[in-house]
Amino acid sequence: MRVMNIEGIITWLLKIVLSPQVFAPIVFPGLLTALMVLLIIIWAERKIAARVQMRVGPLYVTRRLGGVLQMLADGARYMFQEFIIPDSADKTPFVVAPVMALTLAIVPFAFIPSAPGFVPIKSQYSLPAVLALISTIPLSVMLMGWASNNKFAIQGAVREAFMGLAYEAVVFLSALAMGLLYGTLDLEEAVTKQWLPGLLLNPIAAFTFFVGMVMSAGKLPFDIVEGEQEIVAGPYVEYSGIIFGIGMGLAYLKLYSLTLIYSILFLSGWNPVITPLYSIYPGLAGIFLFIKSFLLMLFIVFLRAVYGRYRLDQALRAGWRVYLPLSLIAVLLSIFLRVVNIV
Amino acid sequence: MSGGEKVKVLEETFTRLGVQVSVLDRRVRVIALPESLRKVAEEALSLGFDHLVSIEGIDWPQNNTIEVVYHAESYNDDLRSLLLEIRVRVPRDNPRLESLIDVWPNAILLERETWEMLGVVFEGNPDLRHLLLPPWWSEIPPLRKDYKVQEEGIYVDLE
Amino acid sequence: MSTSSENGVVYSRLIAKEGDESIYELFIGPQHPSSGHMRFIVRLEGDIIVSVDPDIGYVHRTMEKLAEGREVIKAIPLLERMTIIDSHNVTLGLVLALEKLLDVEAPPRAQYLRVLLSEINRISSHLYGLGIAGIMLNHSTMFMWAFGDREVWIQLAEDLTGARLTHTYSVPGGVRRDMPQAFPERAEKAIRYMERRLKDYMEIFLDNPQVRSRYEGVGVLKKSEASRLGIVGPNLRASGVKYDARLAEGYAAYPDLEFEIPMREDGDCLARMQVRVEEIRQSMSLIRQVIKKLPQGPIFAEKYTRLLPPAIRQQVAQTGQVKFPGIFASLKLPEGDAVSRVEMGHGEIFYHVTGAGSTKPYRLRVVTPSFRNVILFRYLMPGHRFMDFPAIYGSLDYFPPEGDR
Amino acid sequence: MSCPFSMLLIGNLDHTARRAAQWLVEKTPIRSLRDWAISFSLWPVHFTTSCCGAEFAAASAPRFDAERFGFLPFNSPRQTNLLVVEGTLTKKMGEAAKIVYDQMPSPKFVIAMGACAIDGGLFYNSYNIVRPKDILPVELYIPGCPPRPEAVARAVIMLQEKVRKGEWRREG
Repeated sequence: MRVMNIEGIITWLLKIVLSPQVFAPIVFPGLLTALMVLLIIIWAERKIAARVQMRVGPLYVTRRLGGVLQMLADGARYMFQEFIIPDSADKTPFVVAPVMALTLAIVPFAFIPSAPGFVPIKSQYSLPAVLALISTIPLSVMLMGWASNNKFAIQGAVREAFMGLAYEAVVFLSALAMGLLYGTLDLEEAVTKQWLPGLLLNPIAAFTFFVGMVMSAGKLPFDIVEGEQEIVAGPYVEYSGIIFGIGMGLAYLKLYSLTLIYSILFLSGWNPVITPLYSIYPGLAGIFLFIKSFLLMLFIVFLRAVYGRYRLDQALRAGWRVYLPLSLIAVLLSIFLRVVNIV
Repeated sequence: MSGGEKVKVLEETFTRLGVQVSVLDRRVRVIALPESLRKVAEEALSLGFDHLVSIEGIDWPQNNTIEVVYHAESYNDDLRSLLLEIRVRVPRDNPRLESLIDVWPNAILLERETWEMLGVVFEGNPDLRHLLLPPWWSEIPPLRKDYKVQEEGIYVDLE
Repeated sequence: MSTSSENGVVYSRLIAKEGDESIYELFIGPQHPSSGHMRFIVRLEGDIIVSVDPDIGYVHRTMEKLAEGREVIKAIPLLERMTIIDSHNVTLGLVLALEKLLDVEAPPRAQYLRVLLSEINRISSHLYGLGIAGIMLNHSTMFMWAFGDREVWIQLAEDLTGARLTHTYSVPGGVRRDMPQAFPERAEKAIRYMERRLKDYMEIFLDNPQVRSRYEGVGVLKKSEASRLGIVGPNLRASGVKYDARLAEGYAAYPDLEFEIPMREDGDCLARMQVRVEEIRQSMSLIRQVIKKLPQGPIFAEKYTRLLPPAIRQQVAQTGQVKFPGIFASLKLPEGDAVSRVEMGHGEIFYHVTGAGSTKPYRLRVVTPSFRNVILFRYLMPGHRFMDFPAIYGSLDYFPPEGDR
Repeated sequence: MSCPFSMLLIGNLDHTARRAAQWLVEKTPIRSLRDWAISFSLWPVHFTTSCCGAEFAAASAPRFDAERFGFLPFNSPRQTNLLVVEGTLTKKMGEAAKIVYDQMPSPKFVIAMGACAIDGGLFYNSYNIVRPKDILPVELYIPGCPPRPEAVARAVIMLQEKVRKGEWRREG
């Protein structure tokens, strides 16, 4: 092996850091932007809701910037707060479950491409892989509810199981409908096949995927899992300290990865690629993918100011009676479009 | 039937029952005995007083009795401005009365409160347990006159 | 054991026997986002509520015992703390009973001012109820809008009486403050603002399809059961019973003001909320009438102003702020008792004051509307789903400090 | 620790880690970050004790918006660090207040709101009243019956300054 001088090591390190396998999941659409999005979205949610409700929302944290660092203050407080493990709780799963949930929410970034040819793990089946990973999160939430051995937490876990049944099939069917339409299960190819945004090609699938996304992220009006008014905080009742911070951030991380998939499948991903930027460094070229999913998250978060909460059986009935047939129709529509080979 | 005749009808029905009846300003007062309480209650129910407003206990230590006052009310238009008041006296040391739950269902909570505050036992009330006071309340019922509360020591009563 | 009476009203259905695994018991405790300061022992079978046992008494501040130990005039600020959001209607009942005992009559201008403050308090109490009902569905916008607009009426009450919530405005013989000069314009501005806002409330809350699906057909209170259980207030009028203490008693200046009683037939949660919004409109029209028809004259009974030295009597007439004569410190209640019923925001409050010749009342009995509505939790909840519990609780507008006295 | 696996995971590692964390947190940069974070994220637990609750709700309503100070009423005691005793504490509610206070994680504060919470207020001679100062370590008292929402906002600001200066009770 030839002797590695300093520049060689630096360039080697730089090559590794900037390679798609590391840069995409860790920096751009991955972990760091996810945490940054977490801070901004929760702050934006409280500010939008406050603006709708004739008040100001978090402000004095950073007076001139309008209280942007509010979530940082909340997160840091959780960091330093005492982490209580109740005696009645089952110790190890009580601690492991939220960490497992967080990893399951972050792992999908390994499959999400952020620019043409810039994808961490190149595989023809990245769409089902991502959806499979996201659908395991309810299992860990159920484990959290079960491990904390508290009546409200068990109610929350049962509700998570019910809700899982309601939206899982809808999300899968509408995503696979798009896969059928594009003839490929690879997210990257799906974007190249979209000469017209998927939203216009198959609007039914877009609608059902959107509602399934709102249900799975537990955002209002399907805020049923941590129904504050019935079961205090659902599966997160017994959690305090940073583990509760993870639990609270989990819903937003799941929403972030789902909005990324939504913008890839339906809003033609990163399409207006900025060619000069692409030639310098492909990783950042997919900035439009991030902008679209960020705006989508802002809209979903705005629903909090408009809606109350549906009852559990209403959500289940809607999931099975309305959105499941709709997603089946979406599959038929995409089969028809495929036959007419519109794509 | 205007208010006036209605009052007269009430008066006759109750006097037939052999209880003392007097009419104040829009209030028909009936002084009943513990035995005739149920009859008066059923009569009032048939007249239209279909729910109770309050069961109140007044402690008269001077003549060693507790007076239980029932106020019944009705929502239909002619009886609306009238209020039926049934007064029953029970001995202070062992106050027992018949529960009127099957006549007036909303008496269930009112009886619990009177039992708790004055110690009047209502036989037949399915769950006579503490309603407002903490369950571990051990002293005598608080609304009795001999349950003393720290008086206002600021200035002497100007009697 | 399950016992039920013959006319269809089941009054105690404690079906669960010990050791019955299918029953899941939840304590919606004193610290719970949807129970306020009281506790419900809810028994569930799957998702269906089997029985609810309201365990009240967490805010039992022994009003009746304290009222027996203090001079009569001190009972007014004491009893006002039962329902601080609707404080004038609470004390008005006591003052009317005391006026019957002391046989003093408030002058007509004071009667009209009492109606004015009662209606302002009724609107702010209904807005408080709407806000709590909104947050029970996690509809935080409704909570914030209702509480924000409630500040408009609290500000109006503050201009009239000087205090945000605890006005102690009525005393036996009249009222303490006269209406300030700029009050009518400000009241007119508040009413116009509120009429516009009520349309927004209907859009975002009562006509919102999501809220409608949570409210329609939930917590239905039949007309017969409502009157049999002695339910009061908007919960009663929403079940089709046309009863209002203001008509039954005809106190203050209500007999010569026109207002109709909003009513609904179906008696579910939506009907209750609609009746409350309707009543806000009625109260606003009442305020307009009072401001238009306010008679001139004194605001305090002649019987007591006579006892004031002439200099102070002159000052009272000019400033419109009443000074109490010395006798108020030791008002002697004559033998006998008096009864009064007043229509509060939550319903009809009942007073029974027994005087025995001393300065302290011998026995002061008060039954508040929330105490009479508590029995609804036992009947209305069984049979519903667990997630209907906060919806029904919010729609009943139950205020625990008033229920526990 | 019954099962050996967790002994491996936690074992005496826990003791040394705890002491190291304690030492680190007490150093000024981390301590000031902690005090800044706690002061701007005072979440009161949803625990209305009595009629001052109306003014407490008005404090977080649009006109006196307390969320400007990061003051967000939250529903479960585990995730909050502030217990506001709003008004009279009856014996039954005193038990509940003690339990809720014990459930809250360690850097926690208690504000007693209203004259009744200071020394019984209007109900000083009632047989069913408990003084919060007898059962809870109270940090701040808000006078008034009921205190105006500005008084609640002022109490939050005073508590924030107290936390930032680090004078709050050091326990746990």
